Amino acid sequence: MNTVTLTLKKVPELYLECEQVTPDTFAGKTLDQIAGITGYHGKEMPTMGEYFTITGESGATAAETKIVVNGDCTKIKYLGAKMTAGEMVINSACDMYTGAWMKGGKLTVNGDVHSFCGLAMAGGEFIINGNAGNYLGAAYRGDWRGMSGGVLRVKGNAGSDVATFMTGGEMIIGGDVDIHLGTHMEGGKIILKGDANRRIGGQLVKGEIYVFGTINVMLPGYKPVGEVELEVDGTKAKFVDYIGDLGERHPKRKGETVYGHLYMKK
Amino acid sequence: MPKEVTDVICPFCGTLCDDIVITVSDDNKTILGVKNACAIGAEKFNHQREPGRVTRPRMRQADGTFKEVSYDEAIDWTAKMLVKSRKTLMYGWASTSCQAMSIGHEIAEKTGAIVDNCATVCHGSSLIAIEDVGVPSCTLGEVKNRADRVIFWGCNPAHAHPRHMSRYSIFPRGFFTVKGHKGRKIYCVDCRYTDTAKCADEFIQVQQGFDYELLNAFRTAARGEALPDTVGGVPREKIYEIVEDLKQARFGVIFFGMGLTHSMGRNHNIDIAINLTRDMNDYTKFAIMAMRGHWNVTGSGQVLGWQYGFPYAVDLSRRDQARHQTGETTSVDLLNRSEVEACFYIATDPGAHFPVDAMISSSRKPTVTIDPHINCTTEISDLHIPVALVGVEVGGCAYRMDNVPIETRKVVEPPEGVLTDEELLTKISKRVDELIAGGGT
Amino acid sequence: MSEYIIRNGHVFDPVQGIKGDKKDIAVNDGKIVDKVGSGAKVIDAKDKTVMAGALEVHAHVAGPKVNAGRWYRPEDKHFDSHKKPGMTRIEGGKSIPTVFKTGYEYARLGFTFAMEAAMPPLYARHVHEEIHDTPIIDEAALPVFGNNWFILEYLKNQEIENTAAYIAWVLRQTKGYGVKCVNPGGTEAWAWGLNCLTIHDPVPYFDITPAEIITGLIKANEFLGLPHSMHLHQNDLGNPGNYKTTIDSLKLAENIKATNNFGREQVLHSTHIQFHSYKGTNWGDFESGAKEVMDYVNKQKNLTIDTGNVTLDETTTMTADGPFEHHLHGLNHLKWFNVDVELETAAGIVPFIYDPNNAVFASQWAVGLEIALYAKDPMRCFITTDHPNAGPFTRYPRVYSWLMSKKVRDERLNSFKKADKVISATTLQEIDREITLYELAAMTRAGPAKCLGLSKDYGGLKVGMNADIAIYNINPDKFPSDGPSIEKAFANVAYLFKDGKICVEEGKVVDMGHKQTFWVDAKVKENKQVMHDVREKFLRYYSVNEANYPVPESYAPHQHIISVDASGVR
Amino acid sequence: MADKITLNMITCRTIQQGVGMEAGKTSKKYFDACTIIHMHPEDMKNLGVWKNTNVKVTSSVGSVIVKAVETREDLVPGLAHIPMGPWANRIVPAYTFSTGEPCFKGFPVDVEIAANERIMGAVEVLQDACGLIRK
Repeated sequence: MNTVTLTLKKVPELYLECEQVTPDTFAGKTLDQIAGITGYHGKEMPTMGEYFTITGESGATAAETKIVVNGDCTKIKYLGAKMTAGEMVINSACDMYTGAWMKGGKLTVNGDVHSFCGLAMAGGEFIINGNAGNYLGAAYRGDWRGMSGGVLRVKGNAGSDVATFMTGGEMIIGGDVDIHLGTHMEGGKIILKGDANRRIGGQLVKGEIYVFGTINVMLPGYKPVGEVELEVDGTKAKFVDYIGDLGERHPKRKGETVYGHLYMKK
Repeated sequence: MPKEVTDVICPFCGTLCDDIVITVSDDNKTILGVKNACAIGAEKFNHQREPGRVTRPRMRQADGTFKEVSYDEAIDWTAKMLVKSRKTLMYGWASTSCQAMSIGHEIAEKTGAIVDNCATVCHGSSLIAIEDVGVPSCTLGEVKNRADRVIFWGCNPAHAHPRHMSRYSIFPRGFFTVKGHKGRKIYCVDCRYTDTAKCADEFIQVQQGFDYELLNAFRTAARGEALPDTVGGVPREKIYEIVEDLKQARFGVIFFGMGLTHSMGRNHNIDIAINLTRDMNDYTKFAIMAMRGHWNVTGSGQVLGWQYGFPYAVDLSRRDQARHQTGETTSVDLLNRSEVEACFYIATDPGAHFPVDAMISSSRKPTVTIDPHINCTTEISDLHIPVALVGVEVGGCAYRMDNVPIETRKVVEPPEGVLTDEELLTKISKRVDELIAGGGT
Repeated sequence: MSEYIIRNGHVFDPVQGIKGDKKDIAVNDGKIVDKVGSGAKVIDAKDKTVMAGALEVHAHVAGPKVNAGRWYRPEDKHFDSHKKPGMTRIEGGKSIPTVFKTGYEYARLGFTFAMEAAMPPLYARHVHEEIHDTPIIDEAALPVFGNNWFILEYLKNQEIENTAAYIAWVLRQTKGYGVKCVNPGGTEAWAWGLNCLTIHDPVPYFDITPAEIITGLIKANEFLGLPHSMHLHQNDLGNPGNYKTTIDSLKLAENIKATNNFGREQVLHSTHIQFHSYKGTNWGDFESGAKEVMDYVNKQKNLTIDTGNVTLDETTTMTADGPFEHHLHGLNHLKWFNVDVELETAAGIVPFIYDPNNAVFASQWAVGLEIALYAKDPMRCFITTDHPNAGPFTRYPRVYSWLMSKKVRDERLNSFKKADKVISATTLQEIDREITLYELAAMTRAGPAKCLGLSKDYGGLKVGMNADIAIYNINPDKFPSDGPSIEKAFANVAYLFKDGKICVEEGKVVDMGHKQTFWVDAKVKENKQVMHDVREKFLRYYSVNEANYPVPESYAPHQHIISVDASGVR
Repeated sequence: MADKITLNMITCRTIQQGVGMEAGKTSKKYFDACTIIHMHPEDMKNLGVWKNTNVKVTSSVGSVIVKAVETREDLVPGLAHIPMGPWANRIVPAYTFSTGEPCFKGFPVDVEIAANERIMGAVEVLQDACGLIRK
């Protein structure tokens, strides 16, 4: 695997939108060609070369290309968005849409990310070694297809509306979340190591949520049905099994109603 | 001799009453009387000729005072600001005509701006919810003619839409509702015992911020599932009782307002209310409607809808693409994060209605405010351009809260020399073209 | 205005019976003329196909539900919004394009006219605002009448003259073009959460049946002698077994003769008939009823139809058939939008994914093609996708490729995951017919123009007709044999003339043309009863005042008013 | 009695605010309608504030002086209301949860008596926050 290293030269005055910074776009390109790729800065279309020092070499394909981004990326959007293969490491906090619509490969952010990251993620591995903002792994506005595959791991806390309309894949949050986790979920798995605020699993059709900490207010649509011993993300523990959201529709399989499950660690 | 203008449309709230009668002076310059309007509507018409109304643009000086400038100077200054700015917020539009909006959008597309309307701090939550789950709704006449269960949830029409209850929702007698109020059961759900609650047959006091939980309980009860003893302060028995009564409705309707859109969870409160409405359609007929605030905020959403496919917060900053993401391209977020470098306000007053931190951010950027009157925003702007009062001094299309379009009427002449929004925007657009052709950007 | 001479193109014009002959077409001052001077600009159409501008007979392109479909589906254009170089605006939306994209795309496909298929009268201003903003193409809109309280009350007593007078009044108020009827009675029933699934189900309270509404509206339409016939979206759309209701409804037109001065021969246009041609009792034993339906249609000369071809895309369904959308939402659980419109109609919207892996959707695809391929008279069968219901209109080139090439459609048919099921449920595989360019010109130009009562000026290339001309990069002698090439050829005209002006050149929009709004002004005898009823209903039941109901002139700055005079009819 | 009490704040429309707005943002009607805080009598008692006394309301983003009044639109104890306007917005948190909507309803505030403090005008209260008033 070849590595291209981008080092930010100057912090953008507005926000810099870099949808093209992915292994998919960089693959097979020379450093000059990469430097010539444009982003958006408001209505300006600056080249990557204007903002980054670019070194290293890209691979022939996305899968053979690794991108390392250094410097203060807090005002950069869309890093790693839509990547399908290869690897990206961002050694900074970054802004919105990081890893959004990601389909494959591995994306690591060594810092915090803002909202709408991992939006509608379909595959690959996305690791956030910091805190995440709102709408992590959620669906784009209006879409009923949120995160559908892959693994999204947050070391710290995440904001509100995490995993809205999730249909598949796995999300692990090391810290706490704010309101509305897994709203409208229709598949997939969320593991929350810390505490949740309120409205967990509202309007949930299908899927599993594991909570190691506490929930501020449990929704009336959840009902405990027993206790189970489970191994969740490497931890063996006893959980109380709640089914729900009982206010929502649920599919039937072989005549049996399939409920969502909310497992609360005892 | 003074004359009466009938069937006038009130340009205040989303109820868009169209039965106002205005008495106008012989010279078509002064409003002498207003009939049928509510207190707010009447005030709006009467305020048209306030003494000392500004009739020429004003530019803020270094010492903080304002100096009168010509329309041409103001237009030139505005166009230059728009062409220079790499990303501009063009916010407002809720109190102007659809025709004016159209011209504004063209300017935004040419100069790379974000067009956002007052829904952003009002029913934006409702629009997100509708984007997520749709909405079963109806026109207000359907409510008048058919509804026998009416729920006001987190809205207070007695204060915000004063004639709503008499024209459409509580009192009128319609085709299938010959008994008027007597034939309807009115519920009000709120955290306060509002004046609307006082008109209701039943008031359900919900703990502030617990609407989502209560709606979740309603849906759970509707499916016959068990509930905790109380939800949001409402006893379980009450919830079951209400849900059973709603299922007995022939035609039910939920009206909701900012009690839902502004409280914790925002869009999800509406989203789940819509889902309750949808559930009720398995038993009977049910509709739900947002009590839209500004008289033509709905129109702005419509025009943006047919031109770009998004109802508000439309980001045209790239000039070759339209994008929309509430939380990113919404005015308050843009200002909070200083994502824009110039502000253009039209037909609105964010200075009065945005949280202060957003306005502090705004006040540090070049700002133009277009409004008939002096307001909070004009006084922190670099340039205030006065215009004619739409719906009073110039007509134009507006959309009612149920999306019914109504052409507003001109009843009196604007003050001499004052441009309309359409005229002003057309001139700005032309000047922008000249600057771009001259190599602006 | 400039003169043009289009040289050496292969001309297809059913109006004159020209079947691909090399001919020159001269254009002057917006009209097709005999000859032009030597200064005329020459357009080399050698090895190209020349047809009249196409006319869309049924699409949802402007108005409240179309727009709701747009704005409540941001996901439909998040990755599909772009501006092409040149004078055009940003174009957004896949299944429901914005007004700008609608105008440009129709023009690029060779269309010069589109009929908005359902205008709720109360929302007419909205429809016209969108029409106003849609560039290039001419448009008109059909107000809906099938569930209107006035109509239900008049027709309960068979008052055809009052019905006609009320229709005339509405056409004038709304700048409407004709009489649309959607799920007659069923949509009024929907206001109580009910429906009318056969033409004999009584409408709650109003005590009338869909059959009576259909018959009455046909008669009122002919009483007025409108350019277009009654335009019907039948009861029981989209359900297995509905072909019987379809034929029952069509039979209501038997023995009614067209009365008009526009050369129109049909008295009933039955729209998106694909959705109404299903046999079986459920989706398990579902079979195509296209043959049965088309056998009847082929026999009855006073009927026209359009197909409603499923394009196998993710799209957005929208119709004034409110109960149907509720039913659909129950099947796919996607976001449901509904509006009931006081005294008049309703509308529903649900996004829909016609997944080719699903046997039902693939069969619907086949039924749509069967309809067109069974049509004996291409002047009475028009190709539509009921945009955006069966698919977006931008897919017309693909639909043409399936209809014009057996090879292309069989490839599609045989590559379905459930191909066996589709082949056994339909007869498509047995059909060898390939629609010719001449037939296509009838199904998309001459036919729709005649059906809409516009055949005097539109749909053909005869001298004196309007110079709406589409030139395609298609050499009929070397007609492409693979799907993508056929699609490519139809997707972007070499030239589009609209009113004698070049608006599109090699797919690029170069002029916004002179867009017109068509509407019909029908004159009737003064009718005190109807005017009294109007006043009464506005006073008591509408939520707007009568004076605020009409569409002001400014909404249609370029009007093309077609006048009819029924004041002498009795 | 406490020096200050913590309440849950909502900011809403009122008809007086609507009329005031149309009378003009610098009008007395607008000032009178919006420079008030509706409190429950019990909370007023707890704070030891008489009605029509000025109070200082402080949230996470700032403070504003308004006049404490009772309301006919009953509140529950612990809930307070300031009609929407530039005064209310001096204390409304701008955080939107990525929804575009700031926290207009349901945020904690401290209320303390400030009987001798002056209530600013509509323009002044905004200009003051923006640092546009030259002292």
